[in-house]
Amino acid sequence: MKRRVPLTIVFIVSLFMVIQYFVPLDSWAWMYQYLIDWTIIIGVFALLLGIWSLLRVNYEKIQRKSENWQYSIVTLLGLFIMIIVGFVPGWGNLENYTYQHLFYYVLVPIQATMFSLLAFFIASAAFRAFRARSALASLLLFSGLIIMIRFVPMGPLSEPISEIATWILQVPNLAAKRAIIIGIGLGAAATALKIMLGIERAYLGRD
Amino acid sequence: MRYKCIIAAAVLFVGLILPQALFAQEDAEVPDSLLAEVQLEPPPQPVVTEGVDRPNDNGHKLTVKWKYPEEGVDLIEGFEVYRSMSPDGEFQLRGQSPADYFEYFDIGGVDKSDPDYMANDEDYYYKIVAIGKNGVSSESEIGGPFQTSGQVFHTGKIPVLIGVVIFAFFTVYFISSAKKGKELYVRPLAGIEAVDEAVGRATEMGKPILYILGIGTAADIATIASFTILGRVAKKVAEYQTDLIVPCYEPIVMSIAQDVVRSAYLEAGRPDQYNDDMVFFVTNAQFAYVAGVNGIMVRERPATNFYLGYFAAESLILAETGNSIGAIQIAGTDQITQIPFFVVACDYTLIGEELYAASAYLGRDPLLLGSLKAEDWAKGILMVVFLIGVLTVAFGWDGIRELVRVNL
Amino acid sequence: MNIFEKMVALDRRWVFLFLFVVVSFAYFFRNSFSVDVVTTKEVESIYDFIEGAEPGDKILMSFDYDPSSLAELHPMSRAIMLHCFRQGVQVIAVTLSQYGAGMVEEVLRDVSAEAAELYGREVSYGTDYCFIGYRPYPAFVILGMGENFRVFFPRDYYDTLLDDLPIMHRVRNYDDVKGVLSITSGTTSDMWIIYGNARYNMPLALGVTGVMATDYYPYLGNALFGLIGGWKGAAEYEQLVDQPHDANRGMPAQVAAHLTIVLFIIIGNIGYLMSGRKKPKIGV
Amino acid sequence: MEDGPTVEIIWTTLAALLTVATFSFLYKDNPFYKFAEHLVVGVGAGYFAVLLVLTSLKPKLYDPVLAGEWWYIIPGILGAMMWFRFSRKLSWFSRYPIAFYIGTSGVAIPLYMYNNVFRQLSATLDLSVGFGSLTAVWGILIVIGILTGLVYFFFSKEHKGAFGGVAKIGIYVLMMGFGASFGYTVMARVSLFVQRIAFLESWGVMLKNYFS
Repeated sequence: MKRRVPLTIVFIVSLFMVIQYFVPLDSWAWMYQYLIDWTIIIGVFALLLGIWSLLRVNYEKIQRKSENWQYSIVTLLGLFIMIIVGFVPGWGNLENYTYQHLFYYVLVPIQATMFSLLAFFIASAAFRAFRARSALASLLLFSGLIIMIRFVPMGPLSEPISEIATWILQVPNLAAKRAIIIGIGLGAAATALKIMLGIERAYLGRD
Repeated sequence: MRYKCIIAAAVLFVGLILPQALFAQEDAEVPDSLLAEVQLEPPPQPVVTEGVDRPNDNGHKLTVKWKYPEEGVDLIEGFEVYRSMSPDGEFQLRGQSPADYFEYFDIGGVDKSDPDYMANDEDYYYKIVAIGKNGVSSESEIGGPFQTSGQVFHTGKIPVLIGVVIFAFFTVYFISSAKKGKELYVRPLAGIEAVDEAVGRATEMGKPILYILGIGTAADIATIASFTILGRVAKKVAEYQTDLIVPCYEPIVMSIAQDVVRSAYLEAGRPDQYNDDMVFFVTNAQFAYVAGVNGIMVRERPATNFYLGYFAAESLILAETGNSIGAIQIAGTDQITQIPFFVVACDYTLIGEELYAASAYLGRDPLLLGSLKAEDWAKGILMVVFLIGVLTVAFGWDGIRELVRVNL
Repeated sequence: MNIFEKMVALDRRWVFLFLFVVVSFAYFFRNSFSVDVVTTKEVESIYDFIEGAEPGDKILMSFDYDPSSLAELHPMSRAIMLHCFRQGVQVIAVTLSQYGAGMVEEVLRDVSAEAAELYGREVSYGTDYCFIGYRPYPAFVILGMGENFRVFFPRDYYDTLLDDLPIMHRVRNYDDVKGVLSITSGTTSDMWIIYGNARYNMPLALGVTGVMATDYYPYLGNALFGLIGGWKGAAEYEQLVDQPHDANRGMPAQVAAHLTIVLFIIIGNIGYLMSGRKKPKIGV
Repeated sequence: MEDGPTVEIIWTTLAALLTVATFSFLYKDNPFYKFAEHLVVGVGAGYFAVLLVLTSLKPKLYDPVLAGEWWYIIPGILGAMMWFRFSRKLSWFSRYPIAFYIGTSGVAIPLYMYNNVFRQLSATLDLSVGFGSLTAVWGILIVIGILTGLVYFFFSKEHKGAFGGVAKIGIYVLMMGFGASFGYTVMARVSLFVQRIAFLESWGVMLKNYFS
């Protein structure tokens, strides 16, 4: 019951997923959509486990007065406010004033700023790693640098640089991508096959 | 294995035989032809020739074709296409076609509630009206019945099917030959060898280990591969009695990771050392998660960071922050856009397929390595196909190129 | 620690600070100085293509993006259309993106009004441009238009028969337009290559988002005669048609940022070579 | 719902301060960043909890079941089995929904085979490879690059001798590709930062207009 049934479920569902790819019938498309709905529904139920975990971690921090425990209050407050205003019937749910404003004025700006930190990290990473340390690193440096310099007006040098940049994008860049993509395809298909056949089962844990 | 075969056969039976039986076609009846009203100087009459079902789809679409005399083309504005479910029923306008184009692709709705709905395996009759430039039109005789139907097998995908079957055969063959005790050589991968070493280093420094499973779902192959590696890392961690931090982005991934880590501690003989707070949920907003993990990094100062799984733009933010705290970083993802950033910012990167290889390598069961041999064989065959294909194309023969083409 | 060793071990926060200041400065004074954008061949060839067209030639422009990528793709759409209107090239617009229709309508209206003002002539619907609308199943639509535009679009977006539009007179399929430009943020770019160019062999060029651009370079010279990638490509086109706008205004900050990064890479390398250190490394 | 100017200023100021607090992480960890970080984690989790329940669970489970589509009860039961994890003894029940979830990964087998293998193969053969023109030469180089790249990914053969040499060329090709992708991405990342400055600028303008 603990291992055999789950492995059988994996096998049946996987097999269906493989076969449906080749069957264009309506009935199969419907079944596929129905099963995808299952994953969404299971995902939402699992959310409670996530929220519970978040509550527990932060509650324990506050209770133990461990370092930075005060900030855990902020997390819990944010969580509770969103959940309360979002779920209380008659408060407008997704259209609720607080829910929407916390989204637009807290979640969006912090996330967008976090994302924009990439401009800085891409610079520091380039500074540190783009060094002519070995043949390999020099190639990385060379093609990265050419593509970046393309942006900068360089007078008569601009023309040949842009030619080389286009060549790099057209030839080695493409070859590299295709080789990696094909490798990933085979690796993923092999792993998915092992999962389907129950050979790869680390996700079930032991006992 | 045997009961799997039985189940497979059952699924195949239900899937392939049953719809055939349910949707068996009946013989169509021959319609009465109707004479179109003749007026003064009407353009020539179109003649409906055929209604062709599009292959390899779920039905609900039909191409109706007709013939029209050459001399008539200049006399007309275009055609109107009408459809009905019975020869003497009401015909509805489906669309127009230009004067010199003698077919119409009738796309019906798939859903019964759709007013545009077009049923599979039912008779449809078509009537083409040539609209004369002089305002007089002439109607074709009713054509039909035509039927549209869904296909059980998509023939355009045959190359994929063959690929899957051959590959599955290789995989199963090499795994079973590994089971029989055949030695399989696997070349060393720097990233894999670094895993154990990195755990040891953290222990010496008395610092924790951070393991990030990425932002994929538990159905992403990269995430599943990462679970296997997590199992290995967690076992080492338990043996060395180091701390492990696994902040998660997705609750199901978190649940599975908890099981994996708990099992690893059990296996290492220290089940009492495990607690659920090692593997916890942060948040499922992408950059909020990044903010949280960054905070953990700069405060807990892990000695080693693992980033294995599905990653998007956050890869470089995490890896650079990790670098700034001096952690040894081991990364691996199948997201091609993120690999360059890991390569630049981490100490070891498992590039694409190497992630799956690492998962097979570090799994508990060495037999899993058989699949690597299968992948190599597939690569070898592909390289041959590439070479022959390119050569034949260069010499002007398209046979191979068309053979491997998938027509969706 | 000598100067070179310091260059190698430079605290990354100096990089951050420098970048922050330089980019902010370039952004705030974006109107005070302009950057001469280096134009690339792949963009120039689209410009030359339209420049070489006769007044009255027609271009099919497929706007295959939706409002979410408007910010990145609108500048190039605008620049190309202005160029067409300047040359008297007629634009037949279509969209293969489900949420594109309303947006395309707006884009066409704005750009035609702008062109009318710029070039002091009337740019009117039906003669200078038209919008034939949206149909689902992009692959079918691309194939269908290869036979005749009227197969999927007997009437335009405003329900006028195509034959009643002067611009569509005697225009049947790709053979009757000078070329096809697809501005796209999704997979329709592949479909234009596979179903459009491979089958009907019409001149095809793509305008794509910056992230997508690297994937389409290999098609240059065979399936594609030109390619515009993201803001940089749009800025080049704006400059070629001499209509600097949004994309060009973003360029000072971009050039400053790229220059800063290149500068730091050079500093790092000089320091590295002169000090003879072996760290750091890349991880493969 | 429309905010008055004062209320809007207050909200926008909050957003601007949080933006600055997040940027402060570039210097080092500090109380402002900690505040922003902890706030966004809580708000983010709450936001998606509400969103997912109302936009996924309701239309996919609650509504269909009420409308008589009883078969949607099955995934509901499966989902509820996840909650057995709250009990240590019964937690193994959650393996059923997890197994189902993992099972859907089977779709990867044909999908990867098509997208990653056959499509790449066809796309490569569609390039104009041949003799005579420069593009044809590049076409041949691309094929050589792909083949050497694939050799690099061979696991069951030691990278030694001629084979090792080919693999080495392969990793060189990969490196050039990585450099190119990296360099090309700078543009997109810088525009993200510019957008944040633009936001701060618009906040400044808003403040100025409000107080004058």
